[in-house]
Amino acid sequence: MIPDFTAPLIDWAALAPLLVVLGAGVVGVLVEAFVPDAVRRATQITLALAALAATVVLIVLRWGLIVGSDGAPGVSDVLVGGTVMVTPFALALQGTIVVLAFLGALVVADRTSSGQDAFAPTAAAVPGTSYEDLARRAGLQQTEVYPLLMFATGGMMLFVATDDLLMMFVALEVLSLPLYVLCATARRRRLLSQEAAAKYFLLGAFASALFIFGVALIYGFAGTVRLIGDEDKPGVIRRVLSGDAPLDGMTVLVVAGILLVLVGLLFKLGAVPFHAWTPDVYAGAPTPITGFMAACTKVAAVGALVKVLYTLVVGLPPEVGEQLRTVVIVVAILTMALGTVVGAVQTDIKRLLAYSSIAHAGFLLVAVAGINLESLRAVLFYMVAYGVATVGAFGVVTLVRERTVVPGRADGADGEDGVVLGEATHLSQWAGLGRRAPWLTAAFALFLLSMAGIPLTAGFVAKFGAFGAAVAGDLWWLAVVGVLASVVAVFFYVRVIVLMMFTPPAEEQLLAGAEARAQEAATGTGDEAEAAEASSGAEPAGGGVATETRTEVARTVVTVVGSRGPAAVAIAVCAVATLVLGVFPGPVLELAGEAIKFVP
Amino acid sequence: MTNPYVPVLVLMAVAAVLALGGVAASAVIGPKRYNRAKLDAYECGIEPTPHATGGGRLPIKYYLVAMTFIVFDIEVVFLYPWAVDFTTLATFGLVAMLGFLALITVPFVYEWRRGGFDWV
Amino acid sequence: MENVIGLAPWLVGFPLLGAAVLLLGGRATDRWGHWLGVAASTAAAVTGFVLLFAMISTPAEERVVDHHLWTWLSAGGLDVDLGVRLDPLSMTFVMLVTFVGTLIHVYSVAYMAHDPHRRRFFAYLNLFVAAMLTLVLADSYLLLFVGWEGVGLASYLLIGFWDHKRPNAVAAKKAFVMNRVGDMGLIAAMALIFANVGSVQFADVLPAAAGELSGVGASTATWTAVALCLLLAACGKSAQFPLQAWLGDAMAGPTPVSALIHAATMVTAGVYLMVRSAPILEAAPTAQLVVVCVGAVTLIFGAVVGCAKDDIKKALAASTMSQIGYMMLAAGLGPVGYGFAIFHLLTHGFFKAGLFLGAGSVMHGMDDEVDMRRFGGLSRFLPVTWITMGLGWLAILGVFPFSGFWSKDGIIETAFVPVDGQPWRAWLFGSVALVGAAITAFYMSRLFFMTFGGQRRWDDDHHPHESPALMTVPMIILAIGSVALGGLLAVGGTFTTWLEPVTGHAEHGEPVIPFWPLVILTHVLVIGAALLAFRQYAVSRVPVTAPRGSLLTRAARRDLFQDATNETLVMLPGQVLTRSLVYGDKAVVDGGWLGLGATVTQVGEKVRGMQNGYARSYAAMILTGVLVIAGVAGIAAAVSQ
Amino acid sequence: MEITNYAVLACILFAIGATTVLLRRNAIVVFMGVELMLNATNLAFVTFARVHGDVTGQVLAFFVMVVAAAEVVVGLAIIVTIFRTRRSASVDDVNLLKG
Repeated sequence: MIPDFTAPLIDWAALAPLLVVLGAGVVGVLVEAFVPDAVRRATQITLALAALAATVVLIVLRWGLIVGSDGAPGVSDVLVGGTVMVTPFALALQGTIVVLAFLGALVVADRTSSGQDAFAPTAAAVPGTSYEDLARRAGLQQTEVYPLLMFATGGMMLFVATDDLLMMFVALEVLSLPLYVLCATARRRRLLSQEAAAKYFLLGAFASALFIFGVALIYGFAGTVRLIGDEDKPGVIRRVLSGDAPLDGMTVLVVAGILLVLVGLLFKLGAVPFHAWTPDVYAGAPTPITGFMAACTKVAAVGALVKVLYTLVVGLPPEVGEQLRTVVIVVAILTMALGTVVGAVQTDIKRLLAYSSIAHAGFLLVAVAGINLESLRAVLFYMVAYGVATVGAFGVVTLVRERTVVPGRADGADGEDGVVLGEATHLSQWAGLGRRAPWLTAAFALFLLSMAGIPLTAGFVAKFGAFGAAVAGDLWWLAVVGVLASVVAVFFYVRVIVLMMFTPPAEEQLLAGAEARAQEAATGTGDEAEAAEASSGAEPAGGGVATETRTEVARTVVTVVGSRGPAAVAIAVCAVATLVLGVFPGPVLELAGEAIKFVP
Repeated sequence: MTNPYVPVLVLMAVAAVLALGGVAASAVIGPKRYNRAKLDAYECGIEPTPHATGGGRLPIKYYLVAMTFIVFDIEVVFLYPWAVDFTTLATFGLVAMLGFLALITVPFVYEWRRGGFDWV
Repeated sequence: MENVIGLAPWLVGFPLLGAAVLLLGGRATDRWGHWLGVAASTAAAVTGFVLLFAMISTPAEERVVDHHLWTWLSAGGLDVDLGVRLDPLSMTFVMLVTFVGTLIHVYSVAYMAHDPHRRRFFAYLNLFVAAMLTLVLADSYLLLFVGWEGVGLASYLLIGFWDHKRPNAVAAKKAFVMNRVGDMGLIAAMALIFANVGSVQFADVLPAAAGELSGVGASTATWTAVALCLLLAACGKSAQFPLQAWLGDAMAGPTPVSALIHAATMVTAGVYLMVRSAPILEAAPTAQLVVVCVGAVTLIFGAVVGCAKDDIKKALAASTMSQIGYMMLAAGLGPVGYGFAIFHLLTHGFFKAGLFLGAGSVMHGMDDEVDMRRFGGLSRFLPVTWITMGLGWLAILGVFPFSGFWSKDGIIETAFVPVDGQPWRAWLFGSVALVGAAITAFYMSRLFFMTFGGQRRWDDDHHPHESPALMTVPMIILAIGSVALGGLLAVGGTFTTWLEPVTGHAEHGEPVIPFWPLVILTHVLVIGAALLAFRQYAVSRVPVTAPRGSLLTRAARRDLFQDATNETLVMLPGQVLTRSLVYGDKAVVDGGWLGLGATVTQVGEKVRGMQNGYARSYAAMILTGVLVIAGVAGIAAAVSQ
Repeated sequence: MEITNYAVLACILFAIGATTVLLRRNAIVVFMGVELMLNATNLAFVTFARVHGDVTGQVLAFFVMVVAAAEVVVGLAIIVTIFRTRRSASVDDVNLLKG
């Protein structure tokens, strides 16, 4: 059936970064199988971090080769017969993903001074059962997290480095499936975590089904799923232009296909109206995973999106390009508006950051809508700036916790007693954090300022570049809309900063927070509610449970747990990067400029 | 006898005879001593869940088995086309497939070590 | 020059590092923090000297060096480069800021010895030095603006340093707000410049204004607008009419701050801005005239106010205002004036800082008493302060051969030179400068005699005593500067020649009154005014409570009604406007400014309802989204056809 | 039989799958809807492969099948976990996160 088969040439050296990460995932699974419990966690962490670090090195080496060579013979960016295409741009995206994944993994690895990581001892156990208790007491650990992280990272790296829509689909699944699982593994607030996973999974599967159907339509039209292709096997754009697509003339087929593919990408990016999963999943997932997901997935999604769009809009007939561009503009405006407006009324820090990420997706789309080399560059820088701020911000969130107060010390004094519970995510609990943990608060404020785009932070340079890209694409009015949205966005970031730094954590504040939490608990959000729920025979928490919970909640105070090192390192690196990129963005901008030299 | 489809027809006939014959034979000559356990729904040897939710639909536990099944089922999807074109794909195909099988083994090993196959 | 230019960023780096360590180090640095502050400032001063010697040993035409540091932003058509411009002008400022700054740091070690927040004070001082050096070293208006805001911030923090006292906090806020008004001018100027020249680098803008670049440039009207915006900025920062009201209140800050920021350096930044932007001014003669007028008005204004103030620091503040008026006047006179403007700025920096430190020393000895009516006869108790302030007094009077003579007489003389053959301008501004000198002599002598001369007027619970050496040594050094610096730099026109690479060479025209008669006339007026003050405040008794005084005195005491004017002209209409808006049409306000947050919140709450938690409705949203974008694409296709 | 009928059938199946996702409450049935969408895609791939006379489409279908299987594994695991906690597989019951 295959008349003449020639084995594709495989440039193993060029594939090395990808293989190291995925290989580390495979080895991680074997580690799970064979390494004894006592050293398993240490082994997994070492393996994961070493693999990511090695990948960074490999990417840097490869960068020198393909950017420095100026297209020297023997150095090709088309690998495995075109299935993988590591252009400088893709390589830059990969590098960003891996570096952010490294920082994210550091946060994941931190057990904090409470001695527990963010993951359930056995995620499969039913919350509140004796089996779960047993697992907790036995000190079981869910170290599968690390191989899953590796697979997700590998999937993201492949996602941005392929010209082949099918491979993109496979990569999409390789990156998504581990994330679905990771979302379900939170140690506390298990119900929320599971819910997040279920929603993410169902919607993600739905979106990827739309994506692959789009691929099917494109295949039906063009007879290929490669976008650019090469001389022997021309891709979609070549076939459309040369008019030798099998179903030439049925343009509606290819446009519908491309739109569906875009939907899949916009879903991952969290753009309105495909954003609905974002707040729920970000809020429910274990916080370190949220940080990883928010940063790395977004890089992968927007990287793939900008690549596909740029290729198509430049390659296809102008009227098709104009249609696609209009779609992106409309989505960008919707996304910015919804992200900032709904973000402004959030009362939960994780949801707030989630809406912030939606808003950022909008700003990114402003850059993308420019559809020029400037937008590729702007997107690269924006992702670095946004990524470090996001990983850092969620890293800070992991350290702000609730703690039970031992009866008799209900004054909420800063005693070291009491059990550290989950994260104190309600905004009212963050009031006056500045006094309790000045450094942490300063770092968090810095990340928020960067997200708000205040000068001398990375976010400012990033937004500047993004809007500049839109202007370069003759979309100055879109840039104006973007600036307006940024102004509104500043409002909700500053609100949090003011809350942390200038609002005293007064007693009434504490009570108000407890009240709010009790309210939430009545609807079952808190882990206390969860405990209550599990004990009261798995009935969804009703009024009776709520009163019970109220007394319980009132006896918790907010505490800041110390990092065991990794998370602190990650937060510090992110903070320094945010500042340095704000003051000396030159080198990174230059790198980004080199990444777009050979398009795309 | 040169028609290539004749062996296929023969094969199908044999299969049909065996399948139908087996059922028929057991119905005719098998002993008919029923008890409660035998009248219950056959659920892979596991005790049936008393209250099936959703009005007699399958209890969700069985999806667990389904998951394990699928892991091993899916490799065939790739093995089959490879087998068809084994000769053309030559060494490259062989090596690639060996790699694929090695990877498939990894989750198998994981599941085995983690007690995934400790049915009883 | 080229081999040491790399040191220039360290001028900013040292104090910035000092400020960072002191602010971030927290209480751990309390014990030695002030010495770190001194060290940082000294390091900057030493660096400044190295650069100065390098510059002196370079031929004059190679003394303007632009040193590119890094490209901050490069996006679209805008490249924002950050770099340092080192030339005789910025060098002068560097030396003034670091040298006087270091002296004042040393002085503050003793002055603030009993303040629990001394470390914070030094952190702010270091921050100020760093920002001020950024301002003067900047090679673009943008970076200058960064420094401009930085000194504003430091000034705000230091005026309100003792912010537990309400008036201090109010004064800080007042200074901040008035400075913001000026900053608007700078921002507007930058926007105009960028729109017309396409760059905010001095290296691009100034030649364009001078008409040396073909193809780039703007009309005279544009340059006039730019120059007036810059003037607004300068007025805000340098307390010139009509934005002068904050300076008097700014005296609420610790005295070393008044000496460094509100006398010697920051308030002169406006003059720096004018001289730096000289080609722009020259391209806009109308604006130049406005600058001169502003200078002249402020000069007289400050002098009159100074005559009536009984608060020693406020009197000095009024004097500062008036002296800066001289500088502005000179800066507006064109190339002949620049040299004298900067020269007077330099000498003024020395003698005014010395006078302020002396005032601080008096306050130190008098338990923070500032009312001069309660001083008197202090010369016996504070001999060093008396002598150093006396030398400063002679300098500011402009008596030969003290520093002030060389610079101020230069300005008066230049003011008498007709511009564009218009003798009325020469007569007008010359006379103003001359009268100003006489009033200056009066109020400064009044200050001096009320403090040191006459009878003691303080209670027995005051025990005046001389300050420690840490305070007197800086005062002595500044006094030496007040005596000798002017003559040293003026002989043979050393200083004006030194500035020529920046300001260009200008031939001095013939003043309408010849040189020697003018000098003699000035001295006669000055000495006469001083004698008048002597008779009134040293010989006759000075009442402890101020007499009601004439209308003018009363007006001058109230700063010639500047606050009242501001309140009537700006604050009141603003308040009426806002109130009428609030009461008259609440909806407008709700919908507009104040309502922005509320509106966002309301809309947010509504839209939030879409996020109902049901996965199926999310899926429906996705599917709807697919249809929507398909519709959008369809419409786009239909429109394009 | 006209080849386009297959394409139309694929679209119909896809639509049925999408509708299932929107209308059914049971998480497993919702998921079956997604599977139906994927299989409709497979049908489309194979149909177009036939139209183009090209085996690529069939290969693509294989890949989609594998991915679908992997999705089944992960999806069912998640749904089973939730079921065991809540004794309900209704997607409308997982509704704590909202706003």
